[in-house]
Amino acid sequence: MPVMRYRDALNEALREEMERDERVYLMGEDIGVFNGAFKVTSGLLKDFGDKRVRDTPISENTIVGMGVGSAMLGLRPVVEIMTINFALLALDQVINHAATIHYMFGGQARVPLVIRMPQGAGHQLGPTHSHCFEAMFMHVPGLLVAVPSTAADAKGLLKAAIRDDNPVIFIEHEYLYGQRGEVPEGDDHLVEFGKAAIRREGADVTIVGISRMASTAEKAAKTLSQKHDIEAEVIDPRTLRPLDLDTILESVRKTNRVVVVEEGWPHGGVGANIAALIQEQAFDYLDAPVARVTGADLPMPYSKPLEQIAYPHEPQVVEAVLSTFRDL
Amino acid sequence: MPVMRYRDALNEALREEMERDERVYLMGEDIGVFNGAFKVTSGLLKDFGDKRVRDTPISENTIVGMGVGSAMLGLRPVVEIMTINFALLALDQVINHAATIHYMFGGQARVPLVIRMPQGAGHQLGPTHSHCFEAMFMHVPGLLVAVPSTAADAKGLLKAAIRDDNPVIFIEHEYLYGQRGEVPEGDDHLVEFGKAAIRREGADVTIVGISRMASTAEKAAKTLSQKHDIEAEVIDPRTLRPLDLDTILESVRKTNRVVVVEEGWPHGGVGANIAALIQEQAFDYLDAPVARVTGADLPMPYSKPLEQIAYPHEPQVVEAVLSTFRDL
Amino acid sequence: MGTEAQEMTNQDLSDPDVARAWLRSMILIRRFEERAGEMYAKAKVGGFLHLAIGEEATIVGAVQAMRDEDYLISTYRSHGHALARGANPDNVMAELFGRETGVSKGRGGSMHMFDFKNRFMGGYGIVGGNLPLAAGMAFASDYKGLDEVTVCVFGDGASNQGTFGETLNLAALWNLPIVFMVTNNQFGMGTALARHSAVTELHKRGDGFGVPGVRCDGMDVVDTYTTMREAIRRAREERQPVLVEAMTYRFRGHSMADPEEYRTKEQVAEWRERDPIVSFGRALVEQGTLPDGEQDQMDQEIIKRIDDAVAFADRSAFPPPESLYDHVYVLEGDSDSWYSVDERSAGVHRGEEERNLPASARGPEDAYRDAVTVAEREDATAPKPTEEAQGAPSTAESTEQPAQGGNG
Amino acid sequence: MGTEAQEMTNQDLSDPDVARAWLRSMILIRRFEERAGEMYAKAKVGGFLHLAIGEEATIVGAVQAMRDEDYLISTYRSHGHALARGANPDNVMAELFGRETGVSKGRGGSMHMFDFKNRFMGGYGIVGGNLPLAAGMAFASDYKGLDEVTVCVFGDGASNQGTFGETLNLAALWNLPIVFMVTNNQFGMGTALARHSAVTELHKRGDGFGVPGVRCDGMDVVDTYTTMREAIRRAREERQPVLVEAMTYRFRGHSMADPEEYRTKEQVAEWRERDPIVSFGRALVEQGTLPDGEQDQMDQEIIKRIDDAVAFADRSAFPPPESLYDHVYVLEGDSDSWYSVDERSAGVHRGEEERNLPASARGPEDAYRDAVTVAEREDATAPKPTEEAQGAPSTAESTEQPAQGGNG
Ligand SMILES: Cc1ncc(C[n+]2csc(CCOP(=O)(O)OP(=O)(O)O)c2C)c(N)n1
Ligand SMILES: Cc1ncc(C[n+]2csc(CCOP(=O)(O)OP(=O)(O)O)c2C)c(N)n1
Ligand SMILES: [Mg+2]
Ligand SMILES: [Mg+2]
Repeated sequence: MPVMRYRDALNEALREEMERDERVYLMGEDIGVFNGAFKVTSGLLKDFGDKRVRDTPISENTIVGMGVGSAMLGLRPVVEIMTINFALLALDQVINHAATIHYMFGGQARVPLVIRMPQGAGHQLGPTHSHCFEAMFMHVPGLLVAVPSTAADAKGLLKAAIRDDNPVIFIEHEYLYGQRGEVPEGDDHLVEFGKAAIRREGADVTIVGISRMASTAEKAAKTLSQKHDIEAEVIDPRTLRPLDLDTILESVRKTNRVVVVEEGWPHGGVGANIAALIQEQAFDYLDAPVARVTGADLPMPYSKPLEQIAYPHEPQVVEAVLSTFRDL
Repeated sequence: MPVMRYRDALNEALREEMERDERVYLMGEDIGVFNGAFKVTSGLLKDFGDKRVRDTPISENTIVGMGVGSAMLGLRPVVEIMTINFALLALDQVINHAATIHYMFGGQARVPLVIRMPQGAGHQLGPTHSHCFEAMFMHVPGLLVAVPSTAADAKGLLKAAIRDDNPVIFIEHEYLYGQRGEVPEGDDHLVEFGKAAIRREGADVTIVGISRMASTAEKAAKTLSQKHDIEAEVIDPRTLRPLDLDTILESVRKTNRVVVVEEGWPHGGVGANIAALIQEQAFDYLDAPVARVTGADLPMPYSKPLEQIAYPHEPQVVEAVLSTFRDL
Repeated sequence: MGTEAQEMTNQDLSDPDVARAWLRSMILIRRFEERAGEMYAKAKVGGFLHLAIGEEATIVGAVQAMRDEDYLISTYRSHGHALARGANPDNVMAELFGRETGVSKGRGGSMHMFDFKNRFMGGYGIVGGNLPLAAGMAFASDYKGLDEVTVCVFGDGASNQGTFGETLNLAALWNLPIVFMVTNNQFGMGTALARHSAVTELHKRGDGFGVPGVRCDGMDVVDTYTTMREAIRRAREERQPVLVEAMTYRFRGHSMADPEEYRTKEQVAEWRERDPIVSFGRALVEQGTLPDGEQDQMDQEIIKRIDDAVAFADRSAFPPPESLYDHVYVLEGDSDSWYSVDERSAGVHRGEEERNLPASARGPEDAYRDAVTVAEREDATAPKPTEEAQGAPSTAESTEQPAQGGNG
Repeated sequence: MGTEAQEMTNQDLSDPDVARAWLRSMILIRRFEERAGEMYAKAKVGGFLHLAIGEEATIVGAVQAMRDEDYLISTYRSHGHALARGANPDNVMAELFGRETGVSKGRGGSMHMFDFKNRFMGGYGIVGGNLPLAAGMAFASDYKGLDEVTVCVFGDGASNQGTFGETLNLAALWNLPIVFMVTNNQFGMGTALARHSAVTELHKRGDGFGVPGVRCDGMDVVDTYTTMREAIRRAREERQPVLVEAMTYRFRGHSMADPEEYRTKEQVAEWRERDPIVSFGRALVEQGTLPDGEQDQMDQEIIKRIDDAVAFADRSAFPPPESLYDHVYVLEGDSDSWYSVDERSAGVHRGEEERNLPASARGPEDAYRDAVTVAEREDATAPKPTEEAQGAPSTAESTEQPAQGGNG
């Protein structure tokens, strides 16, 4: 399989879907002439022209709303919000409009809209530019939420998102853009929403990793195997709505221990949600409480050493896994 | 103790704090001449004048931002967002500014701002006007979040919120405005943030009720006692940040069973968060999974009968409590 | 294109059929709104109810200037817009009643009407929220190379929302075929124009964003029509978005529970003198287009038509409980993962399985049955309450209703 | 009040001390920015780094027109604003280095400078986010009956944000003492003015909201000063908010990793011809206000001053790990409930207890120590890299950095 960067896999997905379907167009700040703040849309303006690749003013709420309106009339917009941090300005259009319209009008209108945006800490972007908001979007019925962690999933999920008739929040990760991975060849590589990936099999403990933390979880699993003789099963849910709870539960019924790792804030986070569901549905299988490893519960500091301790790394995941064995 | 409506208790709190402190001013849509969409600010324009009671244009993001800016210079603004549904438009100012500024500038600036707004379903206001967003605000470090469910708490918490030096999200409930309750006399009735109220003592099961659901939980507890011989302890956390987890845990260690009741959406809700924390901290005390009763996971339908089954009522709470006894 | 466009929307008012259609459309809105108010007082209609009484000329003038293939989008005050575009009064009333036969299947209610067939692209509850949607629709027409125009209606209060500047700029920048129509009824709820806008000539607000503005008399259906026709023409032919400010007034409160302390009885009376239906009817008679008396007859017919709509709504069924999760998602594949998680009670399940569950597993539905019983207790076709009662509907004011005094 | 106001901000440029102060302020910004860029190339500075090189006259002209008690608020491109208001270069540089001695204690970084003492009310990372804050500050001054004015600086791109229209309307409606200063450097990132704004004369954008506009030459510190002085006077004395559009240009990329494909080398060269420091210095010599050669000497002094700032920053400590949760909340009472919940690892605890926990209980701090080690590896006062290297800093372009190509 060809190896490519996460960023390039996304670019390929956009390219293929634009070729496949005239109704697909891109809209966002600096996605055209500038080739995208993170270069995901690189070259697309040149190849598809400015009818289909639209640079916009800095007006997040309106460009998302325009995406919704044009989707209602049958287009398939892919809106880029430069980073997830600016999506707060568009939340009214996302929640009260995109997520709601299909239901509110009794199924008459559809909103086949994709909102792409990267998130994540680690580059010293400080308190306003380092958010992870997957929990906030996952909370909202009517939305689909994807959190791809590999190049293959980035491509396959984005293609599936563009073909889906529901509004999709497509959350990329700034750290992952430069990461390489194998991507199946051909333009029919789709990843179905609601199918978790088992990144690694193991019988001793289940680690669920969200977004970038899926790869952190994999690293931790290797260390656990090498140093602690613990075989972890690593699950990447890939989408948070729909959520492949069944795959998670199946694993937990086998391992009886679970750690959820996420980069976002703990109160009301993805980990809390998965923990609640697991203990509801597999209470008798749990040998230890569902453990969480999350980002620190604070605005992200700029200073490098502080930032480094404010989001999870491999050692924290290892430690959390070990803690699930401790009290036996 | 005098009995008054929740709405009037809030009005009294505003009045007293405005009398007490010149720096307190009110700002919001139709809070003055119109006396407030829900009449909470009734009479205040007349009594305090238009310097301190400011009707604003319909510009949610800006009025919240102005609240932040003026708080940074020492005023103590109380901003009313007409209903929580419109707060999405202001989320950037709430999260990237109000919640962040104290931290981001290393403690040099403070944001003693209160944002008041009612939430809730039940009045057929349909998909855009029936939200419960406490989980969304609770997620954000830097904010305090209050969810008063009685007239006394409404008054005491609002007064405490206005005196607090942190930004406070003060979530009222549309249904509760007309409810009456006893309120301690005098202008020194304060309710400390982070102190849960035990609404009813009981040894068999703990029910945690959020916002209006605290009263639904109390009703359920009576039924449980009368019809099922189950004595429930009902806890109203009153504030979700800070969260009085200790009181909840103490109760759970006694009862070994717990149900969390909320009106909002389930994925990433308050119940999920509390469930995750309880099983983390009191795993060995649980005789059954932490159960949740939540609002339906959908945009709120307008049609009365549909709306009625889309948010929790007493029978659902009773049933959930019974389910925690079932598998023994 | 120019001439064709003019042909299609140039209407000759000396033609009695044309005059009749306009008048009928305005009266239909008026009578519908009045009856909706009555049904609200009877608690057949819930939620907020925003009536457009007094603003009929802005609606009919705009709609008559549009082609069938154009799109209209409005606010929470939009029963009239739906009707003027051709929605069936039965289904509009049924929506207010929360029935499955409603234009939005009972899910949307008064604030969220929709009729795709007639290209009425919806009423929206969030002030200023429909401007970006409208620009998106105009963009879609443009993208497809179609000749359609989108007309976006919003209030004076909405022009203070951030979306106003953002959307106007984008529309002008991208030459979108869109007309922004601000229905300046001079109040945003209880806040008078001069208390919410530094510049009260709202049509001047677009200049800085490249959207020229023009004002019309929104109490005069002909002036509104003429102004809108030209604006729509410019949007369609010159790809120049236009801002039309229609000066008007709402004769009733903002929504049903409104003590109207923010304006004087005299001001209301003054504007009622300029009733758009009365003055248009009078003009038609004076011009000899319509015979005296025809308006009354039309009125009677319309009242009967609305009686039928009420009866239709009243006998329509509520959406069944198992349909609760319909239309949250477009579910086409066979994904068996969890889209919605239902935690309404003990016995968690996937929301999208609601329809397939036995009633017992769906959890208790007492609340559903109770609501239906209450709704059926009173026959909506029984004698109507008095006009006074509607001004201060008993449900919201005189009983200890939770949302008492609620407005929005 | 009028005369006093004029006295306090009227500066006589034929006075060599005044001329020297202005020139020094501009050079200080220039040299600071250049050095900041170098430090970024050395990875002493992280995150995004937006330099104001070329825009110094807009900063100094504005600040010189302000009184000490006035407030200034800016964007993520605000090192210069902090310096011009009097912030100590040591602490500004230390902020870039992420040190405890930084103006925001290392928590904010380049985009989030703050200096309350000098009434520099912050740089803000969200485009358009500072306008409402500024209006709130002006409101506070007004509320307290004080004579202060707030100057709010933002970019041409920011004028497309919803907050622009919302805030201008409110400022005019409430007669707030505020000056909106749009630094029109003709690009929002890589998007040229005419590609993001339908009306490119941005000073005309305020008219529709009751805020008159005026344009000045932002490459000319005297013109900027004169225009701002009058705008500030109107805001202070007439309670009339004003929109000032300063025409300028940034000589460097938007932030450090910017290939600048959206503009031509010729355009950049043309504007560099109008360098605000060169032209102001030349004018002073020509007018005989400053002797030839004094500017060079000043420059050397300033370069030395900045060497010191770098040295200061480099020897300052990073915020200690136990301070992680400081300033999330103002904690004054003795509430022992959970404000923040720390789930960074096994062993949950309250965030606000971080300081009191033994290091072992706080969880592993390897990542902290590693970062400090890396930072200390290279001495920032060692010889500087070449100018070329800064244009395309190696950290962002040539290595496989995660945020490669990242911009915002
Ligand atoms: C974003 C938002 N803020 C507040 C409200 C509450 N609200 C509903 S209608 C209204 C007044 C709107 O006035 P205007 O735009 O003039 O329209 P009109 O009601 O006069 O037709 C307000 C404040 C809302 N629905 N949405
Ligand atoms: C709300 C928001 N959207 C997007 C961005 C990313 N971004 C940072 S600076 C910038 C360009 C701003 O241009 P302008 O306002 O002209 O200021 P300049 O950078 O030219 O000084 C953009 C799009 C942001 N920080 N905030
Ligand atoms: Mg109005
Ligand atoms: Mg710019």
